[in-house]
Amino acid sequence: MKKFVNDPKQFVPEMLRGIALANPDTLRYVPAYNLIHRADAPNHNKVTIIQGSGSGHEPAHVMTVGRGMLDGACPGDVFAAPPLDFITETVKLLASDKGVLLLVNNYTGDRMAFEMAEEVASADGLEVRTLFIDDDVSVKNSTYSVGRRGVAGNFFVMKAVGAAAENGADLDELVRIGEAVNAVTRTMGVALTACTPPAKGSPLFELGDDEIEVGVGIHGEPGRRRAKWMPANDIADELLGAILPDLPFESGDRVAVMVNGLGGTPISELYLLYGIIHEKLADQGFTIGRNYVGDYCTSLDMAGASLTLVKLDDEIELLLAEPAEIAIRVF
Amino acid sequence: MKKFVNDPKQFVPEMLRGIALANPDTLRYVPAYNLIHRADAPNHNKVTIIQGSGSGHEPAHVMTVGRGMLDGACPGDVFAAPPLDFITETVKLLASDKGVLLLVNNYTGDRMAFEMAEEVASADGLEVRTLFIDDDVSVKNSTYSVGRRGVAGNFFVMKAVGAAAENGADLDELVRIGEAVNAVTRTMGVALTACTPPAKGSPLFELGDDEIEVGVGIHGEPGRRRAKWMPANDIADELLGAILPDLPFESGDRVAVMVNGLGGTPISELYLLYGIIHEKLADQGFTIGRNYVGDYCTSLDMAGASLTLVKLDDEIELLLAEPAEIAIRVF
Amino acid sequence: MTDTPTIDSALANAELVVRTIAEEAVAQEEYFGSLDAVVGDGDFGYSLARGFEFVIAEWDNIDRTDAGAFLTNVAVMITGHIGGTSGPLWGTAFLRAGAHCMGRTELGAADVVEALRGAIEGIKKRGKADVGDKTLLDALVPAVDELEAAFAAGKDTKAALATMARAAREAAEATSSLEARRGRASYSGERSIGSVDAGAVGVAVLIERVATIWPTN
Amino acid sequence: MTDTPTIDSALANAELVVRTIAEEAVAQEEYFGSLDAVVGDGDFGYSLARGFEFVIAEWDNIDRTDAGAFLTNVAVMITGHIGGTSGPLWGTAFLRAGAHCMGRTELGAADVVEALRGAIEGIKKRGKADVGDKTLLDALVPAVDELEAAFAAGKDTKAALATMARAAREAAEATSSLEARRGRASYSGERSIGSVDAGAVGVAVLIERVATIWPTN
Ligand SMILES: Nc1ncnc2c1ncn2[C@@H]1O[C@H](COP(=O)(O)OP(=O)(O)O)[C@@H](O)[C@H]1O
Ligand SMILES: Nc1ncnc2c1ncn2[C@@H]1O[C@H](COP(=O)(O)OP(=O)(O)O)[C@@H](O)[C@H]1O
Ligand SMILES: [Mg+2]
Ligand SMILES: [Mg+2]
Ligand SMILES: [Mg+2]
Ligand SMILES: [Mg+2]
Repeated sequence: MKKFVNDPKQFVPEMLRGIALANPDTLRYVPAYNLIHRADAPNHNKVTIIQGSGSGHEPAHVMTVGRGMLDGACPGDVFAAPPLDFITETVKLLASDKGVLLLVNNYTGDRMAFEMAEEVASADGLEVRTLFIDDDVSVKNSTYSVGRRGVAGNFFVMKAVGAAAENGADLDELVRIGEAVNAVTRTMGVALTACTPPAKGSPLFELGDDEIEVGVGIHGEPGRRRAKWMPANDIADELLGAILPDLPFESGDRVAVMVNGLGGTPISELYLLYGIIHEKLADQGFTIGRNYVGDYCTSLDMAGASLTLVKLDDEIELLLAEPAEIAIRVF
Repeated sequence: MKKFVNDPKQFVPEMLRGIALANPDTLRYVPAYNLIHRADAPNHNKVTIIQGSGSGHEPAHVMTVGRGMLDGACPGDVFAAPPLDFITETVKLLASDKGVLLLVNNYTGDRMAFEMAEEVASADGLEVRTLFIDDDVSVKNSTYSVGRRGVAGNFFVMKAVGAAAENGADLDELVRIGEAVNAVTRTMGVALTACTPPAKGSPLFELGDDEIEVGVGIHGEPGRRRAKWMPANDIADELLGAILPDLPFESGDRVAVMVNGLGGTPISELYLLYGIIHEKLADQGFTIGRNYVGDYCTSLDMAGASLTLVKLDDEIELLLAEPAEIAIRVF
Repeated sequence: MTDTPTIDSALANAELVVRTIAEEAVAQEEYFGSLDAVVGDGDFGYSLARGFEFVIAEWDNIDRTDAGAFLTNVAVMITGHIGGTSGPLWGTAFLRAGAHCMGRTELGAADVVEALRGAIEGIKKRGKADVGDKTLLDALVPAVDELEAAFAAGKDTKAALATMARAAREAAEATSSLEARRGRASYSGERSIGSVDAGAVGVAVLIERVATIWPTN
Repeated sequence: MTDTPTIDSALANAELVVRTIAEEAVAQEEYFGSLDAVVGDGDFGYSLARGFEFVIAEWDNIDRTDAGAFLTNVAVMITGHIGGTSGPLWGTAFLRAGAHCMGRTELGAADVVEALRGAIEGIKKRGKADVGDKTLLDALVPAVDELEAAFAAGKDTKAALATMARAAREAAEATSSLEARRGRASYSGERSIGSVDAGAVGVAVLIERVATIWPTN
């Protein structure tokens, strides 16, 4: 394994320290709970929004804390939901008078931990609601009763509720908005290589030199099928072929499009893929209202990408267009 | 080779098409000259700033076109300076009444092409100046008379002259500022893996499973030495050990710090590395005025990172803090 | 039930079991991780080891009012320091077992079985899972069944644990033929068939270890 | 100089040489690329192939006023379509050679040598390089020296070209012992010793091809 890492057990804390040191004015770091939060949280004029999940998906979610996005993120170790305590302590520390919204990607471990945390916090008299995100079309709801996975589409839920909270929306309203966004968001990914968790030190799965995994999960979970490598045009067809009929998206729809890198793929390839997808969508009568190209929700160093489509209505589009400021910045 | 690519020969044009399609309001694309330019260029109230270089370093430079940065970028093929015609046509199309500043990383091919272009454009009566950037400390000026390479430090020159041009500075002033920034900017990189050019289809050089290349160039050129993999702390020491004595940077200096990903390294590792470097610099009495963590100047899919330090004075720091808008955006 | 063997000193035995499990979980970190990597995400060993490492580090500070308080305190440490799916599941299991032992200084065989049944119920509820879903329940449930049967057949604790361990191992190996319906492995669908469940094997290894170190007589 | 052989029809010969070089450069794309990958960036073959592909595609539209105009037009195509270091260098070479042939319909041996010397001077100036820097000059200069000597010794064009090709090949192979002082390979410093220069071998291969296809008599 060749990574920038010291002791693999300190991978997450050392990364969090880096984020904190890079953003002294806007962020605070509480090492005891892997917590990164806004320097001005809790803000009692807005609902507090917290995301927890395993680490290894950066910039999600520890780098998406900031004005118009999250108030705090409490990640677990790489690919592991945070321990219960991390969540309950985070909720206690950041709870606002307007309540707390927990954003959780739909995985067994995360569901359990956050359901327990909501119980604990409610018992403490805090107003807490939890929103589960499940945008991954590669896992069929019918077949596996654990339900769909939450992947890069998470960004859109965060952005929309983050903007609405900044504008003063109350907890019920945020839950409504978050559910509405989740309901029109669909994602599927493809892996060109496996990822290597620091503590494991070797690739999580085997992928031949000419193989790709279609429908891969962001923890290296297998997808729909193992396939031979194919040109970007054909990969675009695979992804669109899975996503479009799922909602379904229909010709004439206005959509937001995200081509998300999984960590090891350079942005040049993401834009190449975006260009193909944009043209295919335009050819099928879609209007692209907003686009996103880059790394939003990664799987450590996995080479690959996911495609997310969001069916836009005026409310969602306006919320996505609101300003926001997070650790990830260019200038 | 597993990449998102169709015909490798069309890698650059298809990527440029993606950039253009993703930014219909702000950018224009001229396929005949691999040209990406601001929709509002030429703007005769400001000097036109153009960067040319090989492709494969994205977001540099085709994705850094926009307000406060470049007016246009005309890249060559992967790792190859643009052909003369691309440059001369770009200059003709974008020339403003206030003149044209060409930003060029210091490589033989780029130097020659841009020197020829400046001759041609001057003969056509255009006011053109060329600025060569050479921030890479891994190559010693004394030993190799081709001089130092221009790498990620390029960003700071672009940002500073981009901001100054937006504020109305004339061509002489921009040259002065660009040279001043280049003079206080130092970079060194380290590769964890080799990169794979699409047209070659296999890694550009061999790097053992436990080896790294210290001082690597952004085209996969060898660096100072091949070393065994080492923990992030030791890599930070190597990079600082090469950079600090070179200017030299001195305790008490105020600096901008960039930890730049080379394309295949996830942002989690970059922040981990940033945290280490930040603390080491603080321990040695430096003040960090601005920091940059992410992919700024890549080498295709190479895993690795470079560290850039810029010695700040008030003028440079103010210019870096000016607003700018480019294709690479989060929201 | 005077013919069933009695475990003396509930606290001491709880300590022995927890300490054994904790040390074994730390020792098997890599092995458990490799099991989870086949169709999971490879962190099962890591998660368990980090949690039980903490239990060992805090060993002297654990509440020793009685076996129930001891197990409850361990449960809190586990939920506080194990992430992923295992934190809530294992924490719930220890919490439920602790509840059954609260205020007791001696535990009969029936008490032990009841405490373990409580743990199982907790896991089932928390994980919305049952036997056959290819989880640790597929090792734990048959193991507890066999323990109960062994006690009923008059075996002493050491012998009963040995029977339990054999049952756990056999059942864990048998998960190989199951298709995962819960946890991360379930995303693999049919591809999960052919490899054992990491959690089930983990449970078997830990029970085996307890059976091995249990003092004779 | 009535004793030196005369090449008839300057334009026809220029066409033959350019066409041969162009086709060979396209055919050798991968090989030239692999040479450049050892201590360079692997794109020498790609760059040359793309440029000469364009020359072939536009073949019928090239200015055929005379050999000079023809070579100048090719030079413009090359600088317009070859990127990297090779575009400016090869473009300059063809431009200088073209300048020496402007307005001529026949070229004597001395003219050919002079045109090639012009190309060499252009490359030296453009690349700020000289013999010994481990570049294509290390094959081209000795090759032209030998061509001149062969003409002087009374050899006919076919034989002179064969001599030239042998010299180019030998000199190209000898670049292996040099340390690169120009171009991307120079960053490798001492590590560039032990492998041949891509540009030098490229020049040798192209001259060999011209020597091979040159008609006897
Ligand atoms: N819903 C569930 N109910 C019971 N046990 C489960 C459930 N999901 C997973 N498990 C068990 O947990 C093990 C995986 O644990 P761990 O690796 O910590 O979880 P994660 O999937 O979060 O990485 C599985 O091998 C299985 O035995
Ligand atoms: N300054 C120079 N002068 C003359 N020839 C040079 C110079 N630099 C490089 N070369 C030649 O060009 C070849 C490399 O060409 P190419 O791969 O197109 O360049 P780049 O380094 O831009 O990728 C080298 O093998 C060498 O023969
Ligand atoms: Mg996990
Ligand atoms: Mg090149
Ligand atoms: Mg796991
Ligand atoms: Mg090259």
